[in-house]
Amino acid sequence: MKSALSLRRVGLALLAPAVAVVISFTLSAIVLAAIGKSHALVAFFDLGDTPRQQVNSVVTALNRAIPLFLAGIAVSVGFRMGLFNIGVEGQYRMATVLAAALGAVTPLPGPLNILLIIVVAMLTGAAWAAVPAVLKVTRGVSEVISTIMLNFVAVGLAAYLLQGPFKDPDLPPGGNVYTRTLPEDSWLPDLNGLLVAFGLPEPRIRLYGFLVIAVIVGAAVAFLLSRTRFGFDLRATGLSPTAALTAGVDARAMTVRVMLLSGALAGLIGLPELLGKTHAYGTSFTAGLGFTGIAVALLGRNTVTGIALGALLFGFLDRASIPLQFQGVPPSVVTIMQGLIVLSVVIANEVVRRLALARAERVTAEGKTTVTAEVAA
Amino acid sequence: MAAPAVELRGITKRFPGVVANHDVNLVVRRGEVHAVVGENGAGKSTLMKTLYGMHRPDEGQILIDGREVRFRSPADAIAAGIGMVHQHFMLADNLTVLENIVLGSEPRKGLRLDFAAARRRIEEISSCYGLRLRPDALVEELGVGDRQRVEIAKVLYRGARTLIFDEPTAVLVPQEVDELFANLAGLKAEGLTVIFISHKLDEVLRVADAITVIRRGTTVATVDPAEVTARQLAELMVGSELPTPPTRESTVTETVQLDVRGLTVRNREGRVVVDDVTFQVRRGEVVGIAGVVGNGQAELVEALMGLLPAESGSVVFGGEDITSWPTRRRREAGIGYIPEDRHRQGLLLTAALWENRVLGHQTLPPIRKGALIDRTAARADTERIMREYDVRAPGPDALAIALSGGNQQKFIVGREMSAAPRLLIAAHPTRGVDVGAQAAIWDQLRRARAEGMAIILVSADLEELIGLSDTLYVILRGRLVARLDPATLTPEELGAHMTGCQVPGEGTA
Amino acid sequence: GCGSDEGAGGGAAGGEKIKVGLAFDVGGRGDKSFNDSAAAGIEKAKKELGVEAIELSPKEDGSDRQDLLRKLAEQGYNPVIGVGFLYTQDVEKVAQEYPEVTFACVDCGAKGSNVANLVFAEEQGSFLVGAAAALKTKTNHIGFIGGEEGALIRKFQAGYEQGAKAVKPDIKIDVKYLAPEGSSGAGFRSPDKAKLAAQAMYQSGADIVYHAAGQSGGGLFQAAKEAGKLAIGVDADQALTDPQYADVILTSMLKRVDVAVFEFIKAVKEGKKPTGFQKYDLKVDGVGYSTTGGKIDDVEAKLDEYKQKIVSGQIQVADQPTS
Amino acid sequence: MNAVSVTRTAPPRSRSGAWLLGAVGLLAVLSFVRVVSGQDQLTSSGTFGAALVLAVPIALAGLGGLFAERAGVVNIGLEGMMILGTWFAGWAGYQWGPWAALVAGTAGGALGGLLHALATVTFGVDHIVSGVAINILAPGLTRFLSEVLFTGESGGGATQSPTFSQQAPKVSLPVLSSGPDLLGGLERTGIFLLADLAGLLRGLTHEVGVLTVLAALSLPLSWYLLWRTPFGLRLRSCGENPHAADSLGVPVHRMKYLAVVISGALAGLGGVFLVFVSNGYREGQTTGRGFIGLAAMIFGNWRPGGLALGSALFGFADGLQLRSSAAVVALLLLAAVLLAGYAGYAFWRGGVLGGVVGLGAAVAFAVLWLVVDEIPESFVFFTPHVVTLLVLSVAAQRLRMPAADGKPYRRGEEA
Ligand SMILES: Nc1ncnc2c1ncn2[C@@H]1O[C@H](COP(=O)(O)OP(=O)(O)OP(=O)(O)O)[C@@H](O)[C@H]1O
Ligand SMILES: Nc1ncnc2c1ncn2[C@@H]1O[C@H](COP(=O)(O)OP(=O)(O)OP(=O)(O)O)[C@@H](O)[C@H]1O
Ligand SMILES: [Mg+2]
Ligand SMILES: [Mg+2]
Repeated sequence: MKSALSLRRVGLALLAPAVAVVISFTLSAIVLAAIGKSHALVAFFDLGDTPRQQVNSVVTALNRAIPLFLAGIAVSVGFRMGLFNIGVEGQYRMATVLAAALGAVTPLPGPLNILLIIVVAMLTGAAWAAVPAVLKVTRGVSEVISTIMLNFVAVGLAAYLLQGPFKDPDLPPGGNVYTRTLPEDSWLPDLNGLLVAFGLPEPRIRLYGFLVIAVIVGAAVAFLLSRTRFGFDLRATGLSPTAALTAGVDARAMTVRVMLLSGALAGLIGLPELLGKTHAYGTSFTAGLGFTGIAVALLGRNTVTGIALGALLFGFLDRASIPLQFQGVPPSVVTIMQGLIVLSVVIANEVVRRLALARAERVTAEGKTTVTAEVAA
Repeated sequence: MAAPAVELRGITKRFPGVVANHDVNLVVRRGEVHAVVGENGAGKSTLMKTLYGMHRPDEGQILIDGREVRFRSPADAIAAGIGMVHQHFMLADNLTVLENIVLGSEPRKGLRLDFAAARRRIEEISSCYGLRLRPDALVEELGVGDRQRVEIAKVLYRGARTLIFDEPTAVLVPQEVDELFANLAGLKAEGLTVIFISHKLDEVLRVADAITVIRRGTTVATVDPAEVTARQLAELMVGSELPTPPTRESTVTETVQLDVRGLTVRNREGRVVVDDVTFQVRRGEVVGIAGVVGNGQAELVEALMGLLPAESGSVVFGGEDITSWPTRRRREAGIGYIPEDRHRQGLLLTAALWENRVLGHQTLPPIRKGALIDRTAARADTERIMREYDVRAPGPDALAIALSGGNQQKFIVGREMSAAPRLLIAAHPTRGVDVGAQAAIWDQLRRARAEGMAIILVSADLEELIGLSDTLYVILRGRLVARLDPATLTPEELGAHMTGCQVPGEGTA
Repeated sequence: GCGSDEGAGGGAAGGEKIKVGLAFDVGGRGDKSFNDSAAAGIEKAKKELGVEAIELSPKEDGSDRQDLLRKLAEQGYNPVIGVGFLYTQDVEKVAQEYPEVTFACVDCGAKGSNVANLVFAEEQGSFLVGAAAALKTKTNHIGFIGGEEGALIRKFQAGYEQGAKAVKPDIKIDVKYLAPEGSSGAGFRSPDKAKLAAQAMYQSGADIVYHAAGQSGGGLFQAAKEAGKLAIGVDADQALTDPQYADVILTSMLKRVDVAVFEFIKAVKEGKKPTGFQKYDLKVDGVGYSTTGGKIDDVEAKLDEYKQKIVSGQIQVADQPTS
Repeated sequence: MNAVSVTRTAPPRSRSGAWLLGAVGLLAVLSFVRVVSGQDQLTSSGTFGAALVLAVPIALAGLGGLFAERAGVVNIGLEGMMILGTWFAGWAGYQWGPWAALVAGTAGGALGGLLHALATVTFGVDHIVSGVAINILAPGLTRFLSEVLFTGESGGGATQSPTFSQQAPKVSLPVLSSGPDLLGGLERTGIFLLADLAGLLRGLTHEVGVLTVLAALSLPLSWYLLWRTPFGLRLRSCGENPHAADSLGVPVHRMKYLAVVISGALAGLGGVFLVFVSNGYREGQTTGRGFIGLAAMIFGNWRPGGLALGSALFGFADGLQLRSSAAVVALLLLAAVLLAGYAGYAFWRGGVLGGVVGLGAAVAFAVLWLVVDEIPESFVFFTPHVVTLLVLSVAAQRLRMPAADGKPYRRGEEA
C-alpha cells in the first residue's frame, strides 16, 4: 500500500512537467501552423543527422544552460528568503568586466589566476549587491527599486571602464572594444576530452569547462540551503518572516548575507563565457542573462534541480532557434514559445501542486499515511 | 407558532476526504440566542459557513422563516437577512472603520461613495446598539473588542435579522464579554436572532436560550440551558469530563530565574508601551500577566524575547544581564517561547513538522551538528513529541498546515519544552484549543513547573490565569498596576483590575 | 536543375554557383538601417550574380552569434558574412575552424587569413556633412546626436566636428549621446530621447543637427520639423527612406554597406579571396553624402573641393574626437 | 513593515498648503543653484517640458502598477504590457490615425493585463512568474507581428511601423505660453525664483500633447476612483483582505480581473504615448520604462500622488541629463544644499547621527562640485537612477504595500 502511494506521488510529480510540455508544444504547433511552417516543429527535436552534429547541438544547449543555471541559482537564493534581486543583471556585468580586466594583468600562473578571477568576480558581484542590501536594512529602501536602478548604473559604469581604463591598448581598428585578452594559461580547459572519453565524437564547439564548477556550485548551494543552519534560517525567513524572527533569526543580518551570497553567485554568470569562449570582456559580451535567470529560477521553483532542468529547457529551446531559421521560421517564434512554455509550466505546476496539497490534507484528515513536504515550496 | 427563523434539515457537507457535517438538524426560533457547542473540528464553523452561503451543502435544506433558500454566495445570505461575525475577524487593517462597514453595500451619490450618508447611518447604528464606533479610525489602531464591534456593525448595517457569531468571546476579557452579551440582549430585544459558537460552557449556559451540541460533524442534542450543567454539556460534547485548571501545591523556590527591573519599551511607532515594569520570576513559579489586550503584555513578552529593544531598565536571567542580547542568544541561554499567534509566529505552515521542530532550536541540541542541521535527530525528536504530547498527525513529514489548531498548539508546547528551558514564556497557550487539548497543555505546564521551570503566562482566559499562576500581575497601559494572589481571586475581581476600575488596595496581595 | 552539387556553374555572371550566408546584427532584417542596407547588397547579388543566400538573425541578447556563423559554415555556405562590429570575435573564432570558408565582417577589425573586414571611412563622410552643416548654418551653431557612445559612433562625431571646424573654426557644436555602449541597443531605439536632445539643441540656437543614432533619428527629424530647423541623416539617403521628413533633411551621410557586401560577394564569386581590411572610403565612394532635395546644391562645389583634398590625402580625417 | 499609514479621508487643507510651500521652497533652492552655477537649463521651460515628456510614460506605467497592486496582484509584467501598447498603437496609428492608435494601444496593453489576470487570478500562478513570462512573450510576439504585418509596408519593417502621417494634436496655454508668450519672456529675464517659476509653468503648458493632458488628468482621476467611489473601495479591499471582501459579497475574482486589465490598459497607454512622441512604433522603444514605472509606484508608497512625484523626479533628472551634461554637474551643488538642509533638520530633531552623516555628505558633494567641472558622459546617462536612489535613501521610508499584495487568493483558503 505504501509503495502504491509513493508511486502515485511520483506520478503527481511527473504530471506537471508532462502536462506542461504537451501544452506548450501544442501551443507552439499552433503558432507554427499559423505561419504555415508546421513541419518545422521537428526542428526542436532534431539534433542533427550525424553523431557529431548531435553532439554539437547538445554542447550548444549545455553551453547556453550553464550561465542560465548560475543566474537562476543567484536569483533563487534571494527568492527563497523573499528578497527579489532584480539586480543580478548589473551584478554580473560589473563582476565580469572587473574580473576580465584584472585577470589579464596579474602575473599569476594559470590555475591560480583562474581562481583569482573567480574570487574577484564573486567579490565584485557581492559588493554590487551590498548596495541594495545596506540601503534596505539601514534606510528601508525596497530592493526592487534599488536593484532596478543599479542595473542601469552598472551599464554606464561598465561602459566607462571598458572604453576607458580597461580598454586593451593594442586593439586593432574597428568598433569593437575589449579588455586585454586573458593569458592563455588562464583559459579554462574545455570538457571535449571528456565527451571523447565517453566514446562520443569530438564536437566542433568547446563544452565550457565551467560546467564542472557550475555543478559544484549547484551542489554546494543545495547543501547550504537544505542542510545548514544558515540555509534553514534563510528558508524559514522566506516561508514566514514573522516566525523566523520569533525563532531568533536576525532578519537584517540575513538580508545582508543573502544579498551578498546572491550577488557573489551572480558574479559567476559571465565566467563560463569569459573563461571558455571570449577570454576578454567586450561590448559584444552576452547581456540579459540576469533577467532570463529570473524566469529560470521561477520555472525551477527555486530548487537547484528545478533550476537545472529549467536552464536545460531554455538551452534546448534556444538551440532550436538556428535550425528553425534554416526552416524559415523567424527567431521571434522561439521567444514566443519560451514565454508560452514558462507560462504553461508554471500553470501546470500550480494545478498539480494544488492537487497534491489537497491530497496531503485529505490523507492527513484520514490519518492514515505519510505525506511528504514536497508539495510545499 | 411562527416558523423558525432558521431551520437546517439534514445538512451534509463533505470536503475531500472529510465529512465535516453529516445530517445536521438545527432549529433556531426567532428572537432567541442559540448556542452551538462542540469540540475543535466538530464542524461548527463549517455549518455556519454553509448557512452564510460561503459554501453549498452537499445535501439537505436551509429554511429561513419557513421558506427554503439556496445561497450561492454570502451576498445571497446577506440579502436574506443573515449576517456572520467570523472566528477570525474579516477586517482590512488599512481601511477605516467606515470603509470596512460599508464595503459591498455602499451608499452612493452618483458615481461616488456617499461618505456623509454612510457616516450618518453608522453613527445611528452605533448609538442605537451602544457600539461606540469611530467611523474614521483605521481598523489597525483598534483593539480586539473594538474590532468585534465593527464586525457586529457590519452585520447590522446590512440589516441582518439573524446574526451568527463564531467564537466571539475567545479573545475578550470578562468586561468585554459582558458588554458583548449586553449587546446581544439588546439585539434580542430588537427582535433579532443570534446564533453563537463558544468553547466556554459557563458563558454559554449564562446567555443562551437553547444549546445545540455537535459531535463529529453531526447534531447530537439540543438542550435547555436551564436543565444542564457545564459538566453534562461537556460530556455530551466529548464524552469526558470538563477539565479545570489544576489545583495548586506550591513549588516555588527561592532562586530567582528572571529579574526584570524598570523595563521600558517603545513600540515600532515610538510610543511607550511598556512603562517601568519590575518583577521577578523564581524557579518553579508561574507568574501570570493579566490585562486587556493592547495594554503592553504583547510588547513586554516581545521585549523579554529580544524582539523589541529595551529603551531602559534591565533584564537579568539566571544572574546574567541579557538586556541587549539578541533573540537567538536568549533562546540558547534557556528561554522557551510559546508565541501568541501560532500561525504567524510559531510555525512554518507550509513546511514539514520536523522542520518546525528545528524552528527556534537551530543552535540547540539535538538539532545542532556544527554548522549543520541534524535532520535525523530532528525527525526522531518530532516523533517523540508527537508521542508524548499526543500530537495527532500522520508523521514528522506532514505539513504543519494540515494539523488542526489544537494539534498545532500541542506540538509547539512539546517543541518548546524539549529544550528543557529554564524559563518558559507562554502567551495564550490554549487559545482556541478544545477542552481535551487544553487539559493536556495545562498538565504539561504544571509538570514543568514542578520540575523547577520558571514560567511567565500571558492569557486572556482568566480561569486559566488564576488556576495556573503562583503570582499574578495586572498590566494596564504598559504599567504593572497590581500584584494579586490567585488563591483568593475571582475572575470578576481580576477583570475589574484589568479595566482599571477596582477600588485601590482591594484584593492586592 | 542546373548541374550537380559539385561545382557546376550556371549563374548569370558565370563562374561557380555560390551560397551566401549572412548573419544580421541584433535587430535583424527590416530595421530600415544598417541591416537593411546589407540586405540590399544581398538582393543585388542575388539578382545580378545569381547567388543563393540565406539571412539569419541572432537572439535578442546576441548570445548565439558564434553559433549562427558556425552553422552557416557547417551547412556549406561560403562566403559567410557577419554584419556589425559585434561579430568581430565570433568571426575570428569560426574563421579559424573553417579555413576553407571565406568570411566577411562589416565594421570589424577581425584577424584571420580568410577574413575580410568591410570597413568604412565614416569619419570622411561625416567630415563632408559637417562641412555642409557649417556652410549652411545661419547661427554658427550645430549639433550631433549619437546613439550609443562607443568607438564606432565616435568616428561619426570626429569627422563631423573636424569638417565643420574646417569651414568655420569658431563654430559651436553640441554633442549628445543617448546611451552608453552596451545598453542592448537602447540608444538606437529611443526616438523620444533623440527628440528631446534635439529640442534642447535647437532651443539653444543650433539650426542643423546630425545624427548617428539608428532608429532614434526619427525623433531628431520630428524635432527639426516642429522647430522649423534642419537635420542630417545617416547611413542611407534618409530623404528617400523617410520621405515625410524630406523637407527638413539637409543631406545624409551615406555609408554604402550594400555596395561593400555586393562587391565582396562578387569578388568571391570571381574566385578571389578578399582578406584583410577592405576599406570603403571617399575614394571608392564607399561613403559620401546625398543631394536629394537640392538643399546643398549651392555648396556642392565647396564640398567637392574638400572631398578631393581628403582623397588626395591633403586632409587627414581623425577617427576619434580630439577633446 | 509596521509603518503607520498616513491617509484616512480627505487630506486637510493645511497639508496641501504644506505641499505648496515645500514645492516653492524646492524651486527656490533650484533657483539658487542655477544662479550660483550659471546653468540655466536647471530650470528652463525646455527642461521642465522634457521632464514632463519623460515622466508621463513612467507615471502611466506606475499607475497601471497601482491599480493591479491595490487589488492585490503584483504586476512586474508592466514592461511587456507597455510593449504591446506600443505595437498596437503603431499598427493602428499609421492606418487610421492617432485616435485609433490610442484605442488600439490601450486595448493591446489591456490584453496583456488579461493574460496576467488569467494566469494569476484563475490559475493562481505566482505573480512574478507570470509577469516575467509576459515580459518574455511580448517582445517575441510584437517582433513576430511586425515581421508579418509591417514588412512590405512603405516605411515599415520588422522593427518599426510606417511613420504616422498625422500627428497627435498638441495644446498650449494661449497668451501665457504661446502667442505673446508672456511666461517665455519672464523666463528669459533670469530673475531669481520668478524666472524659474515661469520656466516651470511654461514647460508644463507649452505645446503639450493631448495624451499628456490625459495622463495628468488620470492621476487625480485614479485617486478619485480608488479612494472616493464604491468601485475603488471594493478594489482596494481585494488587495487588503480578499477574504473579508468575499464574505461581504464583493466579487473578488472579477474585481482583480478588472484591476489587472485596467493596469494593462494604463501601461499600454504609456506605450501609446511613446509612439506618439516618435510618430510611429519602434521596436524596443520602451527601454525598461515599465520597470521604472514599477519603481516609481513603490517610491510613491502605492499612492497616485507619490508615484507622480517619483516619476517627476526621474523625468526631471533624465530630461536634464539629455539637455545638458554641464547642468548635471550643478546637481552636485543641489545635493549639497539639500543635504545640508537635511542635516540641519536632523540636528533640530535631535538626531545627531543622521545630522552628522548628512552634513558629511553635504560637504562631500560641495567639494565634488568645486573640483569636478565635467562628468564623463557614461556617468551622465545614469543621473536619474542615481538621483532616485539618493532621494530614496535620504527620505525616510515608511512603505506600506497592500496587505494581501502578491498573495494568490482562493475562496475558502485561509492565508
Ligand atoms: N475548506 C475546508 N477544506 C477541507 N476540510 C475542511 C475545510 N474546512 C473545514 N474542514 C474540515 O472540516 C472539519 C470541521 O471543521 P470546522 O472548522 O467546521 O470545525 P469547528 O467545529 O469549527 O472547529 P473549531 O472549534 O476548532 O473552530 C475539520 O475536520 C476540518 O479539517
Ligand atoms: N481551507 C481548508 N482546507 C483544509 N483544511 C482546513 C481549511 N480551513 C481549515 N481547515 C482545517 O480545519 C480545522 C479547523 O479549522 P479552524 O480554522 O477552525 O482551526 P482551529 O482549530 O479553530 O484553529 P485556530 O484557532 O488556530 O483557527 C483544522 O484542521 C484546519 O487545518
Ligand atoms: Mg471553528
Ligand atoms: Mg478554533
